[in-house]
Amino acid sequence: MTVQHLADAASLAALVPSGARIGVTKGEQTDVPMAMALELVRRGVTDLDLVTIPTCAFPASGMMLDILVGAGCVRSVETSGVSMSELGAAPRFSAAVKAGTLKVVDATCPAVYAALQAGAKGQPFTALRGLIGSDLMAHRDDWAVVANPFEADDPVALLKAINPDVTLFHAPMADRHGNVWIGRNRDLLTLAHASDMTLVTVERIVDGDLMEDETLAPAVIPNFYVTALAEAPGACWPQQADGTTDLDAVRAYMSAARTEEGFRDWLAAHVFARPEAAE
Amino acid sequence: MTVQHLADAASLAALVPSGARIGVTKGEQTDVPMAMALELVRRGVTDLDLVTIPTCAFPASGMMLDILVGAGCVRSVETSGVSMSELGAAPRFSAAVKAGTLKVVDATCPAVYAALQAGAKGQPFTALRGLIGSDLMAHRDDWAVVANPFEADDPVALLKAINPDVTLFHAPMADRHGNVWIGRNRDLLTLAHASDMTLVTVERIVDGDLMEDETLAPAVIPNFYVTALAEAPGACWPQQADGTTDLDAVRAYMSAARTEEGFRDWLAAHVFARPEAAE
Amino acid sequence: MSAGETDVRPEEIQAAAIAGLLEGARHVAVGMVSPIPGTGALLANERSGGGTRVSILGSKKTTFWTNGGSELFDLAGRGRLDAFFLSGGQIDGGANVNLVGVGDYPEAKVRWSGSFGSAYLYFVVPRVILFRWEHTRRTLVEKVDFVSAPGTSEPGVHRPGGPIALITNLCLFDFQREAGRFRLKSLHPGVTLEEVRDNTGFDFDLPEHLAETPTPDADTLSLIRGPVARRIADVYPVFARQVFGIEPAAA
Amino acid sequence: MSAGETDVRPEEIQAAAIAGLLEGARHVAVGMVSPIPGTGALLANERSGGGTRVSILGSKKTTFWTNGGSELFDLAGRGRLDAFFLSGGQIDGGANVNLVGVGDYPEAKVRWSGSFGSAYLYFVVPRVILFRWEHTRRTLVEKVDFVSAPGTSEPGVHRPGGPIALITNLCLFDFQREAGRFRLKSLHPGVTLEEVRDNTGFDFDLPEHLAETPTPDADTLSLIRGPVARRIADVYPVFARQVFGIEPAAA
Repeated sequence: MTVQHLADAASLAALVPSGARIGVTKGEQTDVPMAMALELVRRGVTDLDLVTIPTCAFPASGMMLDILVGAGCVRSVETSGVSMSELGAAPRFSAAVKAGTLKVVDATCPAVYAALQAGAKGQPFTALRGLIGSDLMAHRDDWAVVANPFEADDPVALLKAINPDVTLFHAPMADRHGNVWIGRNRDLLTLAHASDMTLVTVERIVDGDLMEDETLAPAVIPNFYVTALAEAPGACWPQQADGTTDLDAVRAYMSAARTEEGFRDWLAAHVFARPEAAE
Repeated sequence: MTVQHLADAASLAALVPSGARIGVTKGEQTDVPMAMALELVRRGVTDLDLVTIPTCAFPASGMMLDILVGAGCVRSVETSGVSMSELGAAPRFSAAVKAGTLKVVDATCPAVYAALQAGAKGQPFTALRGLIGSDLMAHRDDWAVVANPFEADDPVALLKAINPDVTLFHAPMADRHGNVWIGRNRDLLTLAHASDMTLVTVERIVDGDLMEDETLAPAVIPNFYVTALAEAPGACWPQQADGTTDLDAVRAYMSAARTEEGFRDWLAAHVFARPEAAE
Repeated sequence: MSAGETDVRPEEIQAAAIAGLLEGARHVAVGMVSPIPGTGALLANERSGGGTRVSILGSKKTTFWTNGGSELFDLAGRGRLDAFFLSGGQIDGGANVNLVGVGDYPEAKVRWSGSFGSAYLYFVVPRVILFRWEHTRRTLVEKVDFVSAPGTSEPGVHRPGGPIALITNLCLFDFQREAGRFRLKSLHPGVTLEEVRDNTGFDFDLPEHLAETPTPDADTLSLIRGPVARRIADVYPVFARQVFGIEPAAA
Repeated sequence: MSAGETDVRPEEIQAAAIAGLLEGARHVAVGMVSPIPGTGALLANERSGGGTRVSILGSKKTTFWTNGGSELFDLAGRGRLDAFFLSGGQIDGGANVNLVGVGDYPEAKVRWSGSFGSAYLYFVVPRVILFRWEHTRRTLVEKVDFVSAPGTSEPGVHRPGGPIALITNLCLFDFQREAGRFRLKSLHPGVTLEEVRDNTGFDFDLPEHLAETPTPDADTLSLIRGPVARRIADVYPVFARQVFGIEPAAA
């Protein structure tokens, strides 16, 4: 149960096997695990099943998902939304769906949250209002409608719990004991509870014990849930530590990734040619 | 939706009607709403249905529940445990159960949490492992066993959601906007989400906006969920702001409350005779 | 019509119409990249003296979650969200919304981003306001290719919420829940019924009296162009520059 | 037996037996007011060089929850709690546990505090260790009056967890899950089989070889009386004073 402190994102990503079910958050906060994702691309990992909590529809998260899909790492994506938000559609994702090479398991945000929360509790399924009569429900064999046992004539949807094999994210800080501070980004805690492995890059490692600081402790994922972490400032690029996103970098990616060739060129320049990629 | 800032615990307690379903936490942290509870006794409120989240088995919480039961305010208690912890059994509670004047709805801690979490999400019920074959299950018409629709031969318990009418607690601090800081006492947040009304005494009101402090905000119940609050230092007595409990006060209570007469004397001295009780 | 009102922009008319639909709401949430609904909601907030609380998703300043991304849905499930906005790549005459794509699912001729929270919020939020500025037969169709969220439900399905209106760049429709059909409520200034019919892929009902969508009065306009514009500029700077000609306050 | 071992206290023998049952466990939780299980768990922690994590409920120092009171149950549901301790006002021969009271429920001749987490943890924690120091026919009964948590479950019921042992002031029983019966494993020093039979309200099996519960060796005793005693004193000061004659470190 001891947290492994590893040297870098590559060492963390080395723990992710092909075929793993990977949980990632929506990227509204500064938590996109881009450095680890690019290492998965470098390693040529395949057959990943991505679960987005509940979307990847912010510029950096949409871009990360798009790169993994474009690079052939991904078998399926369970999601309630994929895009680069106001910048537009995710190009390699859209192309893969049209080409029929990517399985999309369409969901709706609260269903992903509810199923993940059930997973975090180790329960088999949970109940959620809504959904009934949607085509989402029609295409999900892990959702079902049952009769509410406490109310007459009240059909309710049940959702099978979500338990990713691995969760990947970036966080503001951790201590040397492996406790990770996440601020208001509570979804990261739920994901860590629900997942078998949790791999974290952090902006910085701080001295002391985060669990002993009464103002910080409430927003800590205790080391018990953290498999391994590495200090890797900027590992959330194109997100930046100040909370903004380098939108020019996202636009440049989107422009390149409009075509398969452009995407390959982008990978060559930004992933395979980067000096730190040398192994 | 605006938080009412009231003068004292009595003004808060005045908002609680007889017959209400009241949620209280287990009192492991410094959150026991004793001052409000004693005001309910003064007012002679009746027919309360208490739901303990998930127990009242710490000295101060057990004492509060015992007083409410002894004073005749309570119709039923849904709980997984009532006691004064290492100090012993709750005397008026035990007497009322033996006399058959109090309905106890026996529960188990994780079932209370799961049902409350479903209530906090506005869902009708949730699923929980365990329970099957216990006599708890046999006596609950708001628990049921159904077949897991995603797994053959897998009976699973469903629990009807818990939504208290009113939640009462004490907290370390609030700001003038009505945001309440709860530290690691996360159950209070779940309770506030699940309840229709949330009434809070706080140790102190601070300047500024707790939601704008990035280190404090993660542990804040936003004012949206707070019906009314009052600055009332010590309103958690016999808990004390430093996190300890005045065990001598609890022992004195327990000793008095061994008999109905002793309990009445205790009430006369500590509740009805207190100068601040004068209205 | 006063001189000042002749240069009222369509966005202002639409925002004012939206504010009208939000009267009395205690809490309104606005999805991301929805500047006109955001303007309408903030106008409702100003008019109500703060009584109508507005949460603009993705904006730290106007949201208050401390329990993760599920909190919006949780409070909606508790009946604590009175109004929400929903758009769609396709919307049909039964108010079914498609956010997934065109074609025979799972194959897609066009793939959109996904259903987001629609399949839940559409059931539990009492006033869901549909908006789709592009009013064409491509967007307002007879039958959607994929139902992200159904406009109506079978009897017995728990559904305190649902659509109340659809607003486009041409007109405002009411949604009649019992009938499961839209009824034209008002035409935006300068728009004809013919134009609406030509550009709508579904059949809809007509009201007894077909009105024009009101042009905001001077008080409303000064609210929109004053405090509302300044607040919207913090969230949607490009929109605020285009419509109101103002820049966000320095951060 | 060395001279030093002759004055070994029963609590030390019981704690050492408990530590033996915890070998290899990654995470052990101890309920409140359970000083001997706490001592055993901390001994397991010391012996494993920290590999066996111990959470003592109600003690800030040894628990790490940041997600409210449900976190213990949630991590147990996820298989992240390997061992837990459970006591009972009554325990019967089928390892059924009664924490509610004596009499025909809901009437009660004696009312205890309640079932706490038993009806769940008993199902999901692989090694549940039952303890009841008072070994009498009043506490160890043929059939409990109320099943807070059943010792065994019907086939098909999801049950990765359950009882593995029962320890009392007289002896240690194994629990045989398939048979649903206890088997005596060892008698504490000085206790006879007769004594156990006389004081047990249920029928139980005998092992091929009836052993004596081992008296801890010198190394174990020095762990118990050294680091374990100092840590237990922070949580159970009265117990530590009585058994080990030590006071908690100044806060």
